Amino acid sequence: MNSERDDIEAQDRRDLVRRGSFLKGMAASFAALSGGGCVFRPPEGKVVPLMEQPAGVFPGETLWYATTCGACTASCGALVKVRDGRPIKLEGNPEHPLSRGGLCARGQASVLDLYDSHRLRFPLLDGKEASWAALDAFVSERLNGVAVLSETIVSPTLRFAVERFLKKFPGSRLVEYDSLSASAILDAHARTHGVRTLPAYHLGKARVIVSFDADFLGSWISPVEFTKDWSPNRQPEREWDTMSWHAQFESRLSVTGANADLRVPLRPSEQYETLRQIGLAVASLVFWKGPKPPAGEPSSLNAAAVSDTAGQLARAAGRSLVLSGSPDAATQCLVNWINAMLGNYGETLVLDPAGLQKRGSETEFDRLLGDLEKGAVKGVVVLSGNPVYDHPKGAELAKFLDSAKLSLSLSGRPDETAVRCRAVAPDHHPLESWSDAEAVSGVLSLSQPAIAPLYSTRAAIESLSLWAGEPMSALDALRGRWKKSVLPGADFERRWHEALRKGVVLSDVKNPKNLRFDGRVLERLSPNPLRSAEGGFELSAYASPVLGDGRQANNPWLQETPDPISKTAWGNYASFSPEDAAKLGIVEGRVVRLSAGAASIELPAQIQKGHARGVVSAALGYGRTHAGPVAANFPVQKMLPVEREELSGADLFPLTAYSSVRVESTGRMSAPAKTQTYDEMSDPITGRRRPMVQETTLQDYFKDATSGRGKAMEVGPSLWPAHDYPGPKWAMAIDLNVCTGCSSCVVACGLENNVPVVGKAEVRKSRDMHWMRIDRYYNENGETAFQPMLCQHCDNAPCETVCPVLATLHSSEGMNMQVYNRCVGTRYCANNCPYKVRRFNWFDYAHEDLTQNLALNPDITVRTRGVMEKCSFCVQRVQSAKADARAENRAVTDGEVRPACAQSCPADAIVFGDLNDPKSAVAKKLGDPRSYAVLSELGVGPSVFYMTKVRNKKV
Amino acid sequence: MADRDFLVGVFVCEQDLLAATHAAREAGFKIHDAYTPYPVHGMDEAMALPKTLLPRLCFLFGAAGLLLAVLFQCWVGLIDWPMNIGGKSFGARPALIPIAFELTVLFAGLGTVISFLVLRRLFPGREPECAGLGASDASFVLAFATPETEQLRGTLNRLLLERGAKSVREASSR
Amino acid sequence: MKLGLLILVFASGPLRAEEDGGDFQRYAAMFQQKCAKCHTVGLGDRVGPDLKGVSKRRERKWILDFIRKPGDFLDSDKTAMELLKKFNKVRMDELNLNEADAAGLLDYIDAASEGPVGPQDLELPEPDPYARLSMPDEHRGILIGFAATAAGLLALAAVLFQFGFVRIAAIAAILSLASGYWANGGRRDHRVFSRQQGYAPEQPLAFSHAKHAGTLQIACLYCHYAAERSDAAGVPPLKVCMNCHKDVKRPKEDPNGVGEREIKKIVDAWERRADPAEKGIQWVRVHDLPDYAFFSHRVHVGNNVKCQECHGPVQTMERMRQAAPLTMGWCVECHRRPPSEAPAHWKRAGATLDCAVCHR
Amino acid sequence: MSARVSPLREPWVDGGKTLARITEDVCAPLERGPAPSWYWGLGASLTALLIGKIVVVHQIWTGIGTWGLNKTVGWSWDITNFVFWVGIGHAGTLISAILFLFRQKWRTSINRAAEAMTIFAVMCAGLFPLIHMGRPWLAYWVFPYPNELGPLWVNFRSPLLWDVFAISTYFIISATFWYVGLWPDLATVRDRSQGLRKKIFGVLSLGWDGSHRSWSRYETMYLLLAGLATPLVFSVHTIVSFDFATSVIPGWHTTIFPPYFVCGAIFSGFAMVMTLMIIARKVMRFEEYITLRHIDAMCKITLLTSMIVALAYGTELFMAWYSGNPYEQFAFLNRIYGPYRAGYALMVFCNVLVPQALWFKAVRRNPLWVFPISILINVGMWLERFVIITVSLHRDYLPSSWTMYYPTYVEIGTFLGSFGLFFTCFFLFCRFLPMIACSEVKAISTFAQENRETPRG
Repeated sequence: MNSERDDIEAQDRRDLVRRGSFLKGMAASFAALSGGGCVFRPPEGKVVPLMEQPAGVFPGETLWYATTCGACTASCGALVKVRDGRPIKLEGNPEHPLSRGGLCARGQASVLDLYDSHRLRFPLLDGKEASWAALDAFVSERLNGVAVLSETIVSPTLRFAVERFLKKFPGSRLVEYDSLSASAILDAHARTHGVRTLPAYHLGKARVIVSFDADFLGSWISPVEFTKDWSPNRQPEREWDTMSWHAQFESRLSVTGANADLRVPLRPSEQYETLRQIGLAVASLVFWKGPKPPAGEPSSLNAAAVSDTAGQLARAAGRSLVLSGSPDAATQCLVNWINAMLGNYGETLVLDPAGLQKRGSETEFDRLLGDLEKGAVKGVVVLSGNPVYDHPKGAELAKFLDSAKLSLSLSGRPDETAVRCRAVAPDHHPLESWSDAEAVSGVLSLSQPAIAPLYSTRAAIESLSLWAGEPMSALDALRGRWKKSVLPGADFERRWHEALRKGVVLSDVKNPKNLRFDGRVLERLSPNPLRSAEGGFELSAYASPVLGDGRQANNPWLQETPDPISKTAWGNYASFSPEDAAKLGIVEGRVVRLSAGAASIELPAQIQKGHARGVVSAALGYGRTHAGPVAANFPVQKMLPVEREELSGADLFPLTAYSSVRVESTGRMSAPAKTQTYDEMSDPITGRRRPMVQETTLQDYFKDATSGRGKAMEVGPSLWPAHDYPGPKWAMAIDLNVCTGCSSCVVACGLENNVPVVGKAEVRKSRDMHWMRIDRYYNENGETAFQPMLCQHCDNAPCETVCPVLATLHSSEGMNMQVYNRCVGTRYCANNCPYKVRRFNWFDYAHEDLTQNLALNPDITVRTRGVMEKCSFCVQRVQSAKADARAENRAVTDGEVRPACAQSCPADAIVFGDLNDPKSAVAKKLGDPRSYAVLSELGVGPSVFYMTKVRNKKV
Repeated sequence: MADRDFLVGVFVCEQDLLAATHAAREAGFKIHDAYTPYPVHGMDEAMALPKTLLPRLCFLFGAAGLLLAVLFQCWVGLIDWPMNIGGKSFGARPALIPIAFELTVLFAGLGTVISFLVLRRLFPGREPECAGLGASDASFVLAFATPETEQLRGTLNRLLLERGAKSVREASSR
Repeated sequence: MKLGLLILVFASGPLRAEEDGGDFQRYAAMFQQKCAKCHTVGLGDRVGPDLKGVSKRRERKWILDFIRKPGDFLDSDKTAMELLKKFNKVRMDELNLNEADAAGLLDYIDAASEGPVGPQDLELPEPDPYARLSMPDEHRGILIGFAATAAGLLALAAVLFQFGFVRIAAIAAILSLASGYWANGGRRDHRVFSRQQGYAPEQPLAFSHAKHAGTLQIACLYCHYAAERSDAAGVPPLKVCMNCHKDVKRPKEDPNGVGEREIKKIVDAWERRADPAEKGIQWVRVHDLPDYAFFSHRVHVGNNVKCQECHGPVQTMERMRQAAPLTMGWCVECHRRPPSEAPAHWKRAGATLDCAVCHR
Repeated sequence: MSARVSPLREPWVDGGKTLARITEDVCAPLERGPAPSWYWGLGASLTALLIGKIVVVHQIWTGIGTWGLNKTVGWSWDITNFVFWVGIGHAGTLISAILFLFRQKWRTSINRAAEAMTIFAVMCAGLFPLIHMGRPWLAYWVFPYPNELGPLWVNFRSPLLWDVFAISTYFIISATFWYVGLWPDLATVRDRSQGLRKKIFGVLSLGWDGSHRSWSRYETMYLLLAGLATPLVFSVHTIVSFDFATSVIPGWHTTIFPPYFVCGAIFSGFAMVMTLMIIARKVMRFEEYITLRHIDAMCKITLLTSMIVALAYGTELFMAWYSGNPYEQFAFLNRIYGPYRAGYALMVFCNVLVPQALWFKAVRRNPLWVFPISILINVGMWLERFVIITVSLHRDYLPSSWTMYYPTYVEIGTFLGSFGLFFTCFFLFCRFLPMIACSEVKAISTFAQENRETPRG
């Protein structure tokens, strides 16, 4: 049985149409769903009970299962919320030792990928629907001498299945690649430590972090884990020395750079030399006697920044960490050198147990292309990933896919690679399949299906073992392998179930290798030829924290979530420094052409503060041609059918083969879809700074814990006696020091609360619907601050007074309630909200995609057009926690209620609780001298408090 | 009104009308009414009309509106369903004023007009009295209940003609 | 999508296991859950024998052993086999009781045999707990306004044009039809006459709550078991019907054969359950709150609000009927009742009036 | 109506009309049928009304999203138009009521048309709060009627609810005032017509027969209504200004608003009356009734209110500076220097500078000058509301939410449609009802005054 709340209008007529077409169109998947425990409600108010209720399942009850997030190779632990047989939300699994309860925006949104109606619903042969039998027959004849091409396989069980498959077919081999490649780091370690592996980073131990273009809080390797590590060290209220120092040298302004204490814009070509200078300075400080690297291209370096950084590093030897995102192995060798000099290996980064998130090799990929050229490899099995799109040499691969004896994709979506393959054997969505993951050696997490497969898809493990002639189910393969290698010994069943419940198992790494740095390689380093061509710009292609490499490009929630830095949604853009923009004579929104070699793309320009000069940067993951209708565009009234108007952005991957590009202006304009159009903390006329974000330096903070609070205007006495809140009084505290701007909360909130997605055209009109938004400001020094902004649940809420029909009121627990069904839509409340957090339903927003609607939260009304909506402090969670507590005859405990934003935050920046309970975490936060309320001078009495941002710097 | 016969004098200006009215009343004729294109000042005294009730009624209606508005708002806010709206007190007094004022005016205004209609028995479909004599155009008409005797009729006729009546004739209320 | 929220049918208050009333309450609830579908205490034989004074008829140990392992006894014990024969060879379900529970249950049966303490005798709420709803229905108010306007217009028309009676009547008819159509139009939150209080549609299955909840005294929560754990009470899966009806193929008294015919529908549906063409029993929904109103059964059941307080005297209803208006005014009538006026059996009095409790 | 006018004063009606002639003149448009220009005017108004109707239907069908509003600017043209029309609606009742109380005789020629203008303007104004709702079909929820929701009443603290009461009271009282004034004239028309028109006017005139017993009470009632309507006029725009004054938004949250809005309303209302009268006296050939002296008198009031409005602008700026409140200061600087600065500049030009021309009698007495000035004043007053509403909203407290607002064709069409409605009503009024208060003009006519008895004694 399914309980579901829909449209507050609930117009029978529309329901009829909707349900009617739904029943027709979705009969197949529906049967699958009802098998999972659903009763459906046909039109005319019929109620059809199940034949038999599965054990332990109660209609309308929420169940949580531990699983692993499948959105990227970081493989964070996740809990999936299942309601009446439907997974409707993913949240971080607090028991997972790496992600520790955090989950990024992409992970949060991946539940929507499950219900993507653009997924493959059956196998394809030559582009046509085929039976599994026909497909298996076709594939089995052609398996000799093939290469299995895959992005890094993090599942040991799948890797085992691949190995068995390869053994069966001589001449076949596995090629791994990564769309967001870390190949250079692996290659560098192969040269300096003799083992081609990715280290496991322990940022939590690092007191000093120096990062070169490694966006570790945004999209680099395992951002959730790194944020969890990084954020506790950013709390100044601990002892004197515990706030870490973080320097970022980068070509563009990244989320990580925005949170750094020292940020230096740096062209990619300058990275080698800068690292060498820092290395030399460190070498002299730590008396390094070994070989030294040769000089690179001379560059104009910020000498103060170099010596400052080197000094900080040397002071924190063994407790520091240098990171680089450079694709150049020589540069990465310098990073290893500095880390080795500082004795960081074994402390803040470890090679054994190693990081297993990235194992791809660019060399191997090139060798595969060569072999295909020569005919040495006869066919390609694309196990996972979408190399035609997300590899710079995808176009070359595509040529071979067209002509190879066997080109087979196991993609669950008709993506760029799958459409070039002769056969497609669609894999399940991770939420439908049994699997496991080992992101760091020894940390094994399980994936379990939360729903029966919606379509006629088959697990990759099953396909591979079938073709290898040893058919077995994915569950059997998984259990078999776990029984043998993960949980050997007695009592397997109990431990298996325990592992399933927890979702993760830690196994010891046997005999860790003690790898030593070999400095001899330094002398042989050849600095890379990254120098920009004459008149050209260096290219910095990056993955944004919200869309990553673009595999989820058809996910409306990710498309609508703005980039944390540029605040632009629905598409990428080419960022320039203001100086370069002036030189080129371009303004924001001017379409520019970036070209190099044969590749050329057009993007609107974006002028970015803090961007390195001579560099153009743009996000990967956009401009997909075969991702689906959402990636193409998104009309406001309907999700389907969609007229293709324009691509949301352009594909940058082909350009990443080049380090520099030519930039020309086309003369056309294309307005970016921005959710925030004014960027500064100070106003443009008087230049006076507004005090919504209050910030200070660590030095000042220790002198005066309330420093940086600014001078708030005095609030006069109230005319009215305050209302008292005899029960709980809910409140929230947000720590600006650790909010990285990653936008995980934005997505979590949207999914929890059925917030509509409105599309590019509407976002352009400033009509984004986010209840929780992250404001990004630049201060007078050009530094960045993020400020999550949501309904402040003011005690003296200005919005409440003005509503003529009592559609917004104050609850007895201090929450500002919005009653959608009472709202007539005067928008007066939104006008009178000083924080502008209220959102109006300008249209009936798209709920036409019936599959997608399965992800709606049944505890929340779907709002119709013409009503106001806003953050409710996740009142449904408060309600259910209270009901649970009452059923168990106890009070609600502190921390039991966590709104979706607080739950999802990888930095634990958001604390929620009862202000009337002096022992609650939020009450303690309020007592902190750093706490302040935004616009408190208005006397509105917000229930949301912020903690002053403290920067670890001297001035 | 019942079908009644009148003796009417038609005048061309208010001066003559007033004079005739005074004279007729002094002569002891009972004036039924005067019909004029605009209100003629001095006619009240000439016809010895009593003071009207309307101002007092207007006040009463206004007071009723005020009371209703204040009591209803207080009852809703304090007794029927107190709600915390923007942190203000349940019975925040200044907020009562605008609506209390508006309802006072509304009740007083409508009450006065309705009272007037009732007092004068005006309603849609009412037949005007003494129509057709041009009282809505340019004539000033003085109407008497037709005297009982021929003699009195003659006296009145003469009196009116002497005071400048353009004509004197019989008319009916229908 | 709209796989519908299935609703609401009932919840029962006083029989919860977690009650403070101690063992007696616990076992009273257990009796309702496990035994009452086949047995009564003092109300005569049903599927199985009347248990009144059973421990006087048989040895306590025998009874305890029997109810813990009925299967074994029915195959071997002589007394048990006789009883089986007497009761139409309907075998007793395995109850999976532990020793303590079995003893507790028997104690309860003993106590219930003594006097009117069984759940059967629980007092029902006053017949019409919602009679206090005195405010006129909003839509009726609109209709009255509409009718008044129409009457005014008609009067005006009559005076103006001195219309004949027939024409006025025609206009009146058109106006009232229009207003009725308007007021009763498709919008669900505006419906006036449809599916409101008193709505009792014909169901595909002539299921009688009077029979099951009334005569047979089956606890509400036996079938609508989700009501105490979940917001939704749920319509019981067919399996729940089949718990009894796998054995009970016809009622004891079934003069017209209606009972047998209706039971057959369930059994047929159950037997064809693997067939995708079998659509199950398509109940017509009676209690249908608007989608923007969130009602939690578990909260109300947990607070000891009796099912009948909202659903009316279900145990007397041959066909299910919406007894209460289920309007917001009716809901808040209870919610704002001062604690002093709240029924004594509620655990907590003084419910919240926060909008967000129901609207979110 | 009052004591004899000093012979030094010029009469307010030219041409030495007799009473019968006045009746003839006033009823002429009803009886002889309209001039061709009337058809053109009505046609244009109906076209505008139709355009408005189409876009409003489209907007209600599709959603408020067809407007250019966004998350930051929740009100713009809709409420601007509302306040604009309410403001225009002020002059009518004001001319009628206040000038009546002050015994200003010149009101009689224009009060009927001005009251009609009030009613039509309030109708146009009322349209906007209705259609600006996200769900206008639920608009009846703003009234406190007994209902099945608890009953759930309304929020008596909301200025928008005060608006509901103020505007509806104002509409009802204004319409009553107008209708009451019409009775004698309706009777006049009734008595001159035959057939259907006689029937209709017979019903509408409620059987008015010019009885002095009625006149006597009628005058008392009219005086009472005038006395009630005068504070009502002030209250309405005061309450409209509360929409903004009671809010927390810088640029809205201002105690000066009530008098400022009332004066602005009178200012714009008189400008609109002048616009209409200058057209009407030409088209309906009422030059002898609506004389240059009438226009001159109205110009003087306009000039006065313009000065008050200018004072308010200055006070606002001073208070923003003097308050020391940075948000407040920025709000006003943003009006002057921000992206909508052209609107502010034009507003000051139209409302402060242009009316200065009215210091000159030659300008005041020349309709060719007064007409464009009155139009410019209305443009300026519309801009004033736009500046207050939109320009305050688009950049308020948190810079992250700052954004721009641009109107769409739907908003422009709706505004056009409101003019269509206004002028359609006005043209129909001119054609089918006596546009000049016939009985009142008779009372002040030269004929009446010359034949008035000096009080005896």
